[in-house]
Amino acid sequence: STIDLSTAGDGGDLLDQLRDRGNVRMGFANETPFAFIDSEGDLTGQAAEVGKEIFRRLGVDSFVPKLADFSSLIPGLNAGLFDVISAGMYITPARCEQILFTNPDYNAPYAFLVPEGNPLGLTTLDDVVADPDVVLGVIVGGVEESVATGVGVPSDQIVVFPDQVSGLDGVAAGRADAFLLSTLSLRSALASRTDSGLELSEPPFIPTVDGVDQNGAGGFGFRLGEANIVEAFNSELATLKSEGLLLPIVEPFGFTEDEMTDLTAEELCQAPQA
Amino acid sequence: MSGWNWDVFWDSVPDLLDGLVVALQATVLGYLIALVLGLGFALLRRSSKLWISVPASIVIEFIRSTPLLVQLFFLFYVLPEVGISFSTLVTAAIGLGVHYATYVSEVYRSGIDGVPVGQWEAARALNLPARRTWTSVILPQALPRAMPALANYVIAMFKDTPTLVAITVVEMLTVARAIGSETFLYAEPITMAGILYLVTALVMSWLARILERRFGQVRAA
Amino acid sequence: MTGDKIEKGNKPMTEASSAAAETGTKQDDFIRFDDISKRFGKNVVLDDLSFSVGTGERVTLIGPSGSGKTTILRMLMTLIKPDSGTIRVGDDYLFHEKRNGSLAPASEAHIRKVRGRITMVFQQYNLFPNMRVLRNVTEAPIHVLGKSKDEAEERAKELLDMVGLGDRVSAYPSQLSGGQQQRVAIARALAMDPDILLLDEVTSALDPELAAEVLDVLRDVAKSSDITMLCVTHAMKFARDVSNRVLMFDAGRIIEAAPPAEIFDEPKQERTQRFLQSVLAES
Amino acid sequence: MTGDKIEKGNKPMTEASSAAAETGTKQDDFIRFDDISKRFGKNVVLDDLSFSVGTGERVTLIGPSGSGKTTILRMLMTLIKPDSGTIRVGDDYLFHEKRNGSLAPASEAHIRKVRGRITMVFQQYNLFPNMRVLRNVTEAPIHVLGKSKDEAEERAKELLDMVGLGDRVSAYPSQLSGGQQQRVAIARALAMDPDILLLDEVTSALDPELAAEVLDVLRDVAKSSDITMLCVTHAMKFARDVSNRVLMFDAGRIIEAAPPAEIFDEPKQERTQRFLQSVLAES
Amino acid sequence: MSPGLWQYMIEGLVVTLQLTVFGALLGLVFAFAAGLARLSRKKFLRALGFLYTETFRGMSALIVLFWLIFVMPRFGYQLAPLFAGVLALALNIGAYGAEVVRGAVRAIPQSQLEAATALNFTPWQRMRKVVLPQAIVAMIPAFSNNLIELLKASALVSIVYLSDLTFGAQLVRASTQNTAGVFGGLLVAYGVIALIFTVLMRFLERRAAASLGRTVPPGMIARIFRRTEATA
Ligand SMILES: Nc1ncnc2c1ncn2[C@@H]1O[C@H](COP(=O)(O)OP(=O)(O)OP(=O)(O)O)[C@@H](O)[C@H]1O
Ligand SMILES: Nc1ncnc2c1ncn2[C@@H]1O[C@H](COP(=O)(O)OP(=O)(O)OP(=O)(O)O)[C@@H](O)[C@H]1O
Ligand SMILES: [Mg+2]
Ligand SMILES: [Mg+2]
Repeated sequence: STIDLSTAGDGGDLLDQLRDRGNVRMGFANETPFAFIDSEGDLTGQAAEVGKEIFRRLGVDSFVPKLADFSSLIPGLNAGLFDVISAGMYITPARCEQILFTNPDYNAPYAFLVPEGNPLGLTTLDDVVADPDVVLGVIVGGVEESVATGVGVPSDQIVVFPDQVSGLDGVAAGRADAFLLSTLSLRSALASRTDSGLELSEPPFIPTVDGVDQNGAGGFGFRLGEANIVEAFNSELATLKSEGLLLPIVEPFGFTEDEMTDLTAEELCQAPQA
Repeated sequence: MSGWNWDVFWDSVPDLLDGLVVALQATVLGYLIALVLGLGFALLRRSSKLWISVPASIVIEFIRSTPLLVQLFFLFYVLPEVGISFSTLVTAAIGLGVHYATYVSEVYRSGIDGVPVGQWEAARALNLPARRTWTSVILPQALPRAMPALANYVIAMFKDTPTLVAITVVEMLTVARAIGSETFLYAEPITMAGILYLVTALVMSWLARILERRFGQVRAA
Repeated sequence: MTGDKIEKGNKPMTEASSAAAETGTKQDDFIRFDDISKRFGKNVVLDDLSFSVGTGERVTLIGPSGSGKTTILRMLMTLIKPDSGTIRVGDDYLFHEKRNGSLAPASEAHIRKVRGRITMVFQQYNLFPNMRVLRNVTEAPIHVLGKSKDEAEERAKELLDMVGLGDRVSAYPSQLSGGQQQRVAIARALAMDPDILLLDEVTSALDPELAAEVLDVLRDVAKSSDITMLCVTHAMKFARDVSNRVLMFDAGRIIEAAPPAEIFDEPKQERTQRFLQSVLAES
Repeated sequence: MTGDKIEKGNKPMTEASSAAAETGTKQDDFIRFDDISKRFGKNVVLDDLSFSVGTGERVTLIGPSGSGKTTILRMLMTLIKPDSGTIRVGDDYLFHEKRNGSLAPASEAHIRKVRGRITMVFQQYNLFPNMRVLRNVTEAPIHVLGKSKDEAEERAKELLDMVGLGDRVSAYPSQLSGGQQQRVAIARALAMDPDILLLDEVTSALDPELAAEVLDVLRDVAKSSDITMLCVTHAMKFARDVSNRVLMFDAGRIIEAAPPAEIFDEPKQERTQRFLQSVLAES
Repeated sequence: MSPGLWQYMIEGLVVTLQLTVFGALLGLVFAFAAGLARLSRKKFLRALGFLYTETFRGMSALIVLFWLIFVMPRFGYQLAPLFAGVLALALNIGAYGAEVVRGAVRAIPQSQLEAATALNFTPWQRMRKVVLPQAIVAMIPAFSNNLIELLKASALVSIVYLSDLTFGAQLVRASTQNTAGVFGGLLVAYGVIALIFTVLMRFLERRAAASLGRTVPPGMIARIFRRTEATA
């Protein structure tokens, strides 16, 4: 074995390399619904399937799954252990300094988990701020808590749950009036508890903190300097979107029209953090 | 890539030292297990009954020739499935302990084999029961003989603690990785962790050498 | 006294004549070897050997190197097993038990019981280096005979006094000379109140002076107790002083058996003569 | 022939008289030790020793253990260096080189060149266990002398025939008896076509019978070649048969030097007499 | 298990074998270089050998691996992952092997060197023709243990996402959720590989012993099940 200089070029060569090699090593963290291994041993999930489709269109049609902890995806990519991060990773300005993102292929807005019929009529965080009696549930350590306080929800209106399931139980038991999370997560939580008597608030919303939209938009990551492949990837992604082919690919994983987005990586990378 | 960040490099030390403490805890706990279990292994393997010594040999050789990492995974994921759940640190100590018990048993074994056969015969001539022969004649002579080698395996076990990163024990490598995912700088904390591991291991072997020399003197007296 | 049964000439004795070797002063058959054979690999060490030793008798085993003397003692001590034949001690067989009237291989418990009457002193002392002198002597009385610690220590001190080491009770074996260690080993053996004491060249690892001390101690023991003693030694003067009967071994057989005066002064077998000459030349 | 220069009495010889020890049959100074001293730690092993050996001479070194005989041979073989003094072999100094007219410590290359004329057979044979017999004998001729493989093997077979091992060429050393190994070692040494052959107690690790075979081979060598031989041995008959001169060492000095008949039959020094007596008593 | 999952395991097996074999070969190079350096007459080489062995014996292979994989790129060197794995394992095992080499060479009797000198071999010929052929035979049993240690250490590469046997098993586990079965099977697989390596090394050991004309030591099964004389 010899030294692999894959990061040394100006970016034009990764795609050529992948085409030569005939496969692409896709870093993922085994998280549903984004990327996981199915019982046949195939890598699948929303990000995996979108990634595979685009790579096929780019002329690479063999996929090597590279399972990693979520926190090791970026160092693993930079160490050359994978060619692409294909894990539905949120595009954030901090991450943009480490890796190059493609445009997002989904944007998960927020919603509330509320009792059926949404008795308090909560649809945005502003509704929570407006009514001091509303108790809002969030997951411990999640971004939702800072989003809520950023929008102006007083901390005495917030209760913290250790995980999704206890948040769901909390709303059902009336310990919180609403539970704030991304639509994707809430849908998958509800899917496992169909008889809970809870529903998602409609429509989903994107909160704004200090004038900055709090998107939950995810894309694919490449090493810095590999702009060429990102460009090629983006253009194939745009084609998928414009031809309406994206939604059919991701629908089996619980994605809906709500998660489709036209945001760009550039916008998301430049968004100041709340 | 960005230049070397000395702040992250030095600032990682306090957190890494916490990790070092955890690594040392796992080592001490694991080694206690290895010492006890290893003795059991050694005795089983020496048994005069083939139906004991042969299976014992197979199990010991098996554990000794398979990766610690996989054994740790096995304990970490499988024990809870069958309803046994320990804290991660205890699971780690069990993994280290069982693995090293196979090495330790060999150390005991050569220590025991080093006791002159005349000692066995004298015990027999005094009609000492088997248990008493072991506890008051053979082991008191075999264990001191085994000390230096036993000390070496403590160090070896310590050097294996980074493997515990795979089962989320918060030892130094885990800490280094956590610092890395916060700062996106991996090189600095990993390098510092490596230095700390090396220094600790070298200090340990230095101590072991002193111990050995001390011990040698005691034996000579 | 009846060495006259021994065949003349130096051809090995037949089984029949070997049985006849049981002569001397013995009054009974306290220890009885019957048709004992033992081989190591291809090397036949004992060949259908039979002899017996009376209660309280002192027997010396002599013979050239490799003739099987040590093997006899080690077998009696149950350190090795015979390939065939029986050994009886008192009313019990050593390696066999009577079950339903016939002899079956003995259980470990049975062997331990019979072994309880026998003990042995080795050429290399084999003291326990991890125990002080006193504990070397008390360990077995306490844990085998079940004596109290006080009682065991009192007796141990008596015995250590007897072997002239009353003042070294708290030394470690490594701090003693070879002769002192061997005397401790004798005290350790006597502390077991054995009926039978086996001694295998207990002085041959010692300088002549130290050996003399040890032999003196053993002379005292022989005089002041009625222990049955089987003793392998090259110390002919000691053998003459102490033993009732001398068994001359050659190639795993007893070729001559007689009281010491007889065997040393008028050996019947030419082989015995030659052996005695060579031993005397050495010393 | 001129042993008459040797001082009477057993006081150690002075330097002057030591130089006088160079007597016997030698015609020239093929090998010359001059004022050689060697100590190991505080132990002075050779003390200002001077002597010489003529071309084709056969010299036997005798003397009590520790008197420095082996040290002489090992020094000549360049296995150890003298502390002071010079050794000359033919026209070259062994550990010195002439540079600008004066003597300077020799380079490794110079030592190798001079060493090329000398070889040695050891007490413990020291065959290479990783090579079969034939290769033991051919390895150095091929890689040191630069002989072709065929040539080296032909010569090796001749020599192995001579030492009576023509049929064991493909055995490993471990498959040979000690005597056979020593004979291979002799063949290996001779294969180097040495001018000087050193032999250090080449038979003393062997049983008498095997030793005799080896000595016979050496007798043949001595008869059929004109190699200069230095030989340490306790085989006095061999020394008498083969050597031209015997050097008697004591405490790192030569105390007597004379042809064997003279030294064995009428030793002048009382020390030599005593030494010869003790050697003869042993064998 | 589906064919797709088996595929991961088989590919992983190949990588594990590659890591072990290449790691062993490169490790041998390090072992001889460092072991002989420590015996050198040149102080500088001795110091270098000492530094290498002490450092890598004091250092976990995993740390070295992390360093090669995650830190080296910061200095502008990116190693091919498999090569990084081989290198890390080889550096580690080579440090242990160096001690084996050193011990075996030192155990060659001085008299063999003297005999070689008496035949006027050059120092290098002495080493190559006399010392090493004998020393290597003595090294094999210890190397055999080192090889098993190397095989075991190779599993560590899965932590840095090289697709070895253990990594393949992680994928299978992620897919099937059958943790006990997957890791249990994995342990057995390593046990079998180790057994095969042991048998091969044993064969080598016998061959090597024969190259000194020695009688062949008893077979490997006999050695595993050798019964120590029961004394109690
Ligand atoms: N454990 C053993 N394994 C193999 N052979 C043995 C063993 N013990 C004894 N022998 C052999 O049995 C033979 C008799 O040995 P034994 O020790 O009884 O002789 P001995 O009469 O005591 O001789 P010595 O005077 O030399 O002590 C010897 O040939 C010895 O080599
Ligand atoms: N390498 C060494 N280191 C220390 N002392 C040595 C060494 N080699 C030899 N000696 C000492 O030098 C002295 C002379 O040794 P040498 O081997 O030359 O004696 P020798 O005459 O050959 O005796 P022997 O007949 O016993 O072989 C001895 O006292 C010996 O102990
Ligand atoms: Mg004996
Ligand atoms: Mg000598």
